[in-house]
Amino acid sequence: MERNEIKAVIEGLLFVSGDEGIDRKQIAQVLEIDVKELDPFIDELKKSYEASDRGMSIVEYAGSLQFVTKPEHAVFYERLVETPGHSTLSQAALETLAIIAYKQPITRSEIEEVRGVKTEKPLQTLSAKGLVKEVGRAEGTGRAILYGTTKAFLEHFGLQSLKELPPLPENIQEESVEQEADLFFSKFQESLTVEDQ
Amino acid sequence: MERNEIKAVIEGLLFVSGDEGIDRKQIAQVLEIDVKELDPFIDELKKSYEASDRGMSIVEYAGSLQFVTKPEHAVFYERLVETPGHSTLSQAALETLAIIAYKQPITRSEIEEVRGVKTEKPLQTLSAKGLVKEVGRAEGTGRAILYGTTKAFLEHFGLQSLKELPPLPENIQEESVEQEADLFFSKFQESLTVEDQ
Amino acid sequence: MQYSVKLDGFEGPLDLLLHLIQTYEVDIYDIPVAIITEQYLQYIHTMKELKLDVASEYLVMAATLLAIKSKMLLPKHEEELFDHQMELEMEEDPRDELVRRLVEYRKYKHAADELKERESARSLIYTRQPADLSPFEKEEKEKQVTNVTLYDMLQAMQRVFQEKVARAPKQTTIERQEIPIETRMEQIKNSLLSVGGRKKFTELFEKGTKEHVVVTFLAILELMKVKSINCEQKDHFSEIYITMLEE
Repeated sequence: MERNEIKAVIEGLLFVSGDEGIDRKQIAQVLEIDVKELDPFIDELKKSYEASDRGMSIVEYAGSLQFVTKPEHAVFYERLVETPGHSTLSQAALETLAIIAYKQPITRSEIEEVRGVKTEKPLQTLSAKGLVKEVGRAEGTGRAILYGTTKAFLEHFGLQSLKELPPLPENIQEESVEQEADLFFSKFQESLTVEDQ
Repeated sequence: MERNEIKAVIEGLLFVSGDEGIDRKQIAQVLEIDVKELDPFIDELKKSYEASDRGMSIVEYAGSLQFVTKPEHAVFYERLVETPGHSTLSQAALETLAIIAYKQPITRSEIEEVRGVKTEKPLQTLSAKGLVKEVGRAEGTGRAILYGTTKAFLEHFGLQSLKELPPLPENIQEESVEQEADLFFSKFQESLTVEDQ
Repeated sequence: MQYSVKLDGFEGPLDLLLHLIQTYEVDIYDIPVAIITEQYLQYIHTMKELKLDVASEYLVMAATLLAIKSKMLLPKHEEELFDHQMELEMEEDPRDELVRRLVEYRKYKHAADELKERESARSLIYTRQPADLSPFEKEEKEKQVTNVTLYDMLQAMQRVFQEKVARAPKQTTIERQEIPIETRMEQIKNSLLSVGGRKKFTELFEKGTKEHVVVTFLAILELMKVKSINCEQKDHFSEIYITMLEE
């Protein structure tokens, strides 16, 4: 693999892994190179982002690398948040809200199971905005907090009650049907190959 | 404002906007400069990302600028399990979408007339995926829902605007296309013929 | 056995007709109605054999085809009463409406293919979700939520499930026990032999799992192909019997 390509893919990996970040081991796995070989590339990339004409920098928290915006540009992001048309809930918060709305009462670990990622921050945001609240405690050990939506949630979305939530799209189930169809065809093609032998 | 800073903030804005993208007007508002002044900066940024050691490129879909990874690196990102692949649409959904894209605004019964089959489910799928939406009501009795494509449609197919849709072919010379279904049926019919003997 | 899944591979009667026109390499503007109708009906018949749900649209089209066919067979001698020139200008070809629909449908089918290509090109590029900008919100703004609709939330839910599906395969495929078709073919032959070489088709599908049904069905097709078994059915919709053939 060429040096330039390695550099480019590391940059792309940092970009696609978003707020979750990515650790060195994962990067090395994707590139199929040794973790130790990564260091000079990452150092070089970090350095190139330090320049004053660059908008992000690379930080490493708990072994996880990620792009973050630069503190000196904070004022611009504050303005962005205020521009008309900017949605005030992050995608993560929206997803979390949707899951709570449809599956309440629900614990944080159950939400995380559906989303596949940590959900602490979105839950904080939603609580701060008064859209979700603690509605009780789960049975059993730990007695985890159960979350549900609030009256403000209903008001915001113009709903009389939770019953007015639109039904979940059917194609959420459709995905599994398609997998079955795939199974069928892969089997079928397999049988064709057998026949050719 | 310094040139370097403008460049840096544009990069940062593209980064934080992710797949939602950001349009030139918003960027100009955040920077408090005139939209026309942006062009050289955006061009410069685009160009710097074209280098072979860069992982992203800047594209413009539906009037929004966004960072995307480069297609030639797709194989590496696929190795990251957590990254969801683009879900692809079924044939029924694609046909329905094609009819809506070219004939919008259009009612469901008009779509069904072209396709010759019921189109309720594909329409539901497309709405749920946010690729089509209700754009009004037809005149006359029943006041049927009129459907049109959305911004997400443009994004899904990487189009800048509806004008970029290829013209509809007037006369098609179809080369013989082998279909899985055909293989299937010929197998089955063959077996029926065997049985008839 | 309900395989109304996309097994038939056709998007409706028009799609099936286009397929036949292509297969028999006939001119769409001059369709040999008799041949196409016959083939069309055979497909419908096959679908029924497979106990597929044949949507009513297919049957409506079958009726249309038969109507066109009979119109085209109308006795020619009546036409002699008219001036030949007149007739060419006046008389409408009974196929016209169908041809118009087929040509129209074909345009969009083609457009759908183009979209599909674009979609797969698009699938090679990756992006990221917008960053969480809540740290940049001013305190007093924190309570406010604007520009978010129910529709956005539904979209978000959709996305969650898509991602869940995208994550899923790595966890599930390993635990599935695959039955090789060859194994199932042997099993079917043995089970036929054990009852004297003849069995009801439906008896081979006793184990209800989807994979078992699929594999069994494919094994039967394969056995027919290599002429190890024979299938017979007395009347439409009656029981199909599988018989072992001499090896």
